[in-house]
Amino acid sequence: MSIATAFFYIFAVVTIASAIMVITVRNPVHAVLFLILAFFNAAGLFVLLGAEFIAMILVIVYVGAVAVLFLFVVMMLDVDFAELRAGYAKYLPVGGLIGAILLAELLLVVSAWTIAPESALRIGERIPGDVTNAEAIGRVLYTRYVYFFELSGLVLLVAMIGAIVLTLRHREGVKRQNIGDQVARDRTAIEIKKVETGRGI
Amino acid sequence: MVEFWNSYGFPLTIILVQSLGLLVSVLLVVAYLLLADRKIWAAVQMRRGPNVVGAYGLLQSFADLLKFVLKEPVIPAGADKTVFLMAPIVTAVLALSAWAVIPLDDGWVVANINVGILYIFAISSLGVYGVIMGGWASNSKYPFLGALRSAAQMVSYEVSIGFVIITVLLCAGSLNISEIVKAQDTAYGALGWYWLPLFPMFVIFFVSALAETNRPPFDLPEAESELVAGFMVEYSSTPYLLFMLGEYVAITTMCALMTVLFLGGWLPPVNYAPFTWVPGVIWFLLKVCFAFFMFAMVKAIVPRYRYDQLMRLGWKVFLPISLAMVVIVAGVLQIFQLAP
Amino acid sequence: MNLLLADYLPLVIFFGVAMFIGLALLAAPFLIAPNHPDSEKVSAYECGFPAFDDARMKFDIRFYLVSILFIIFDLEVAFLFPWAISFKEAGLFGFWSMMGFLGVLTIGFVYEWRKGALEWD
Amino acid sequence: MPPALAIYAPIFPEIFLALAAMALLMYGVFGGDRESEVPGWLAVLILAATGALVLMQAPGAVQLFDGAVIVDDFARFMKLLILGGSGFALILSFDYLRDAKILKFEFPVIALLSTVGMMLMASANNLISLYMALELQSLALYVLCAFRRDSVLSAEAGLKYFVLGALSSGLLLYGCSLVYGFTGTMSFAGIASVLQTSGSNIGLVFGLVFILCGVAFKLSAVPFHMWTPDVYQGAPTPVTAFLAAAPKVAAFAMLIRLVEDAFPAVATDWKQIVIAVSVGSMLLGAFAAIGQTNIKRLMAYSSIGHVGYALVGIAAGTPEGVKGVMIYLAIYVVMTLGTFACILAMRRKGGHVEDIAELSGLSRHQPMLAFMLAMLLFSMAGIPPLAGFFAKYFVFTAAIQAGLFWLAVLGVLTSVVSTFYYLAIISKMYFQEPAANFEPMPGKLRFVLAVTGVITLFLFIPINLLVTAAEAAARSLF
Repeated sequence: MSIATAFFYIFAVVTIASAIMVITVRNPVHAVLFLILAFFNAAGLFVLLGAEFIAMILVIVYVGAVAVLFLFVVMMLDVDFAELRAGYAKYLPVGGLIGAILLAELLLVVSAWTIAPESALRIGERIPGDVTNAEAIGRVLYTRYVYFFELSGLVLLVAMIGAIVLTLRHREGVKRQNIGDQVARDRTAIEIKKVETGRGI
Repeated sequence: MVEFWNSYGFPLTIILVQSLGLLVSVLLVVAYLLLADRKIWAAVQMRRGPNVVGAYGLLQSFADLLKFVLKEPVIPAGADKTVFLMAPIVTAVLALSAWAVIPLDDGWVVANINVGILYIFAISSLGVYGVIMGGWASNSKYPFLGALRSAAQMVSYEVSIGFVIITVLLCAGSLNISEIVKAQDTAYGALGWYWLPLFPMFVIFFVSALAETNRPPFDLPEAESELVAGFMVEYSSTPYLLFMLGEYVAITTMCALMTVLFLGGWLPPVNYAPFTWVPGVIWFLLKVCFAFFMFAMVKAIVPRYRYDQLMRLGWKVFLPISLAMVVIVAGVLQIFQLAP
Repeated sequence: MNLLLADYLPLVIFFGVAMFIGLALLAAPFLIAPNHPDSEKVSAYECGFPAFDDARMKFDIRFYLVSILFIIFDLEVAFLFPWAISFKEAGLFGFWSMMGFLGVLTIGFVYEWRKGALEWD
Repeated sequence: MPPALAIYAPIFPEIFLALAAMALLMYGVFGGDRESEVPGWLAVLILAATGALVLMQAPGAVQLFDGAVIVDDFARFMKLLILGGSGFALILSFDYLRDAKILKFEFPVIALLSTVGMMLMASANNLISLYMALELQSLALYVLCAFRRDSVLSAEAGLKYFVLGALSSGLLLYGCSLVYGFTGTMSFAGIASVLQTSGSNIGLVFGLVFILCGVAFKLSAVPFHMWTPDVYQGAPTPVTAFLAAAPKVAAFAMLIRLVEDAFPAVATDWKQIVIAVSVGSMLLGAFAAIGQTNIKRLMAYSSIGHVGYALVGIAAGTPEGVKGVMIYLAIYVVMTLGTFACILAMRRKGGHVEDIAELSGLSRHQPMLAFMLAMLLFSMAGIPPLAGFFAKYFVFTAAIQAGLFWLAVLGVLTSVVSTFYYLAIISKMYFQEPAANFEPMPGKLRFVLAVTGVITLFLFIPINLLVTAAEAAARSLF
């Protein structure tokens, strides 16, 4: 077994184990921390696939940004955990059944899975040998796939507007600092004294 | 067996030795930078600073280390013990692991990965976790407030750091840190490094690095006049030491990053002898020390920001300027066909 | 083992060594330092008072807003990385498509600014 | 570089709409943040202009962006419907928003961006463009549902819609990845040709199932309808109207193109699923609506039922079926908007009311409103010669032609059942003691009600126009 294979199994097992922990631990903060662990291992799996750029972006965006927001939210929640657990027990049979069905289906799929033999040939753009995959992405994302790129810009715009519309509230009666006014103040308002080193005033 | 040794054991041992060597030297450098920080601060305030342990206080940091190790570790009763102890580890280990991709000289790098700069960006964006975890796990008010402040602050300046890195990448054309340094190797020596053509970004990077590492004047997460010691209130002994260590290693990393991105890494400032005789690692070290000196002077000179001013600076000054600079740099490169 | 992974192995080892140093430092005082906790020592610090109420409280929604905006801008930066390094290959078309993208997000940014979402009060 | 840009002419309407939405955002934010109807009316104008741009395009199919987007007669037909639905829903919104003190310029901006997403859904010719357009549309709709953020119900509606919508997007994406894994391509044409040569496979079928599950969520078809009543009830009423009209059209457009262009080779597989979903939706729409007391909830169940009827046309899988669905959707949009104009007119001093009992004796106070509402409800039930009859007629005949006789019969039977609860409302309006009178109906609602009412009543005269247009559009798919 090569080192890469060993790492694959380590990452895969830890990813799945921490994903299970995410939904089973009592404390939501711990759940988010396990989620972060899962992201990390997923990033490791991406590296093993050679997709180092995606791996790093996964860490930067999901761990560095999205999970911070999650943590913010759960840290400050006043949730009655006992009550949540009660619901958990109530829905366990139904949820478990659906989960079991999905798992069975997936097993069925995996066992009967054959990739169409010629499908590998059809993959549109291959990464040229001497180019890192970040650069390879750059070569197509902004030209050939410009439509998706611009569309994601629009999606981000909607997210921005939505976040502000739904969460922004202005407090009344707040006096804000106006830097421009301060800087533009008349020089006579203050007295500037040259203090020599070591003397004091 | 011999074959196994040749194909796996030997390279692994080399890497292990390299890693250990680099880590120990980073820690040693940090120990003296810490001393330098205190000395510079003291000098600005016309004090002597630490001068008792060893000649000129040279062994002060090691005495501190010993003392931390011998102190009683206190874990608050209401704390979430696992997370409480994990927080300092996360801070310190993340800060240290950034060094794996920083080249000290041409080829002197533990892991020469293609996406080195992204790796550093990722690691520095994770720095916020140690603070949040510590603040939350303490189950105490001051740490919690400190953690919140710190998270919002680090996150705000991260964006401008990202844009700054983008402008450098536009000029260098690679995500590999060694390549970025090599791209600055021109006939003009120090004038060809990116600090000059990208001077506004250099300034923004420097200030954002201060904010990102919670250094004064942006040390609001641990503003002692308001929050006692912020997220570190409940920490003692080596958990506290690890936080401090992590903070200083992160500062050193930022200095190293500044060196690599703007100050030409290991390159000599003048491309002629005798400058070219000096080993690159010395130049690298000198530049890091210079950057750190600036960090220390800012700490000594500038008063602390207020929180609203801090957020304003990040979102309303740095973000638009750095965004505009990305466009300008790209435009110039496009118009004059300068892209690498 | 392929070349790309060979670059990452040192990273993992480096991480392991750093972890070892950190854990060793963390464990040291628990082994050698005195350890006599008492109820005062392990209570939360609140300027000498016993803690009034739970330390974890609901907080200003502004903190959420900041982190949501951060996610959006972070994604924007993530889109810029491949563009920056393949600037030449993407050509004029790539340049303008990125300008379009940045334009859309700049409009969002202007909106935020004018709405006062960037003010901290 | 006009010549270079000219190749993008087929999606100029979408580009124009997106740019105009951004311009409107800037107008709103710089023109002072006060409550005003101006941005809303501008948005209506923009939608009309976009519609004109769509109409100006030459017939025929054009593919863009490496085949990610296709603009053909089918897409144009659906886009016009979407634009019309969005525009009239916006006209309905002003008075309600003013009463609820949420008359903000963001509302039309988000609605416009959502419309961009819907139009692109109708043009999606590739799994990624399908997904991204869908996300643009849905994200905007989540925000609109929670737009009245001081109301717990509205926030709950937004959250429910968001959580379930995200789940369905996940299912859809998972299905897409399975399909991509099997076929190695994202484009519809590519998938179709692979299936043509290498036949079906269990992995692909599961991918198809997951995709259809995701789409069924967006369509609110049984068994993925759970969110519909709560969201319809909780969302601000104009948002409900918006939600009930244009997004349904877009989701249908997307579904039709997906199954007809990408999966013709596995038609038996998806037809089974569509039939099952259709039967479930028709039955639930007919029976679950009976006990409802809230008119918005009732509309939710009614829309589930309508989705079921429209799916009958897709199940047929023939050009006639697609034509039927298109006619159905056109008429459905008109009827829904008309009915919501009536619902929005249910307004007293204390604010809007949503209880069906409040309609009692409406015919005494406002005979015209009562008559219109009665006609619209009759039309929904499918009573000839109202528009709703033709809608059902064309789908059911298509089903019979395709050999799905029993499905058509079931459709007729459930229509009869649904007539029951429509009639209950009508009898309340005409034969019960009057409740207190409503406020007079605002002019904008009158306008929408007049337009939709006239179409509903007199569509039988120019019905051939609609049929020819739908036929031509449907032909472009086959």
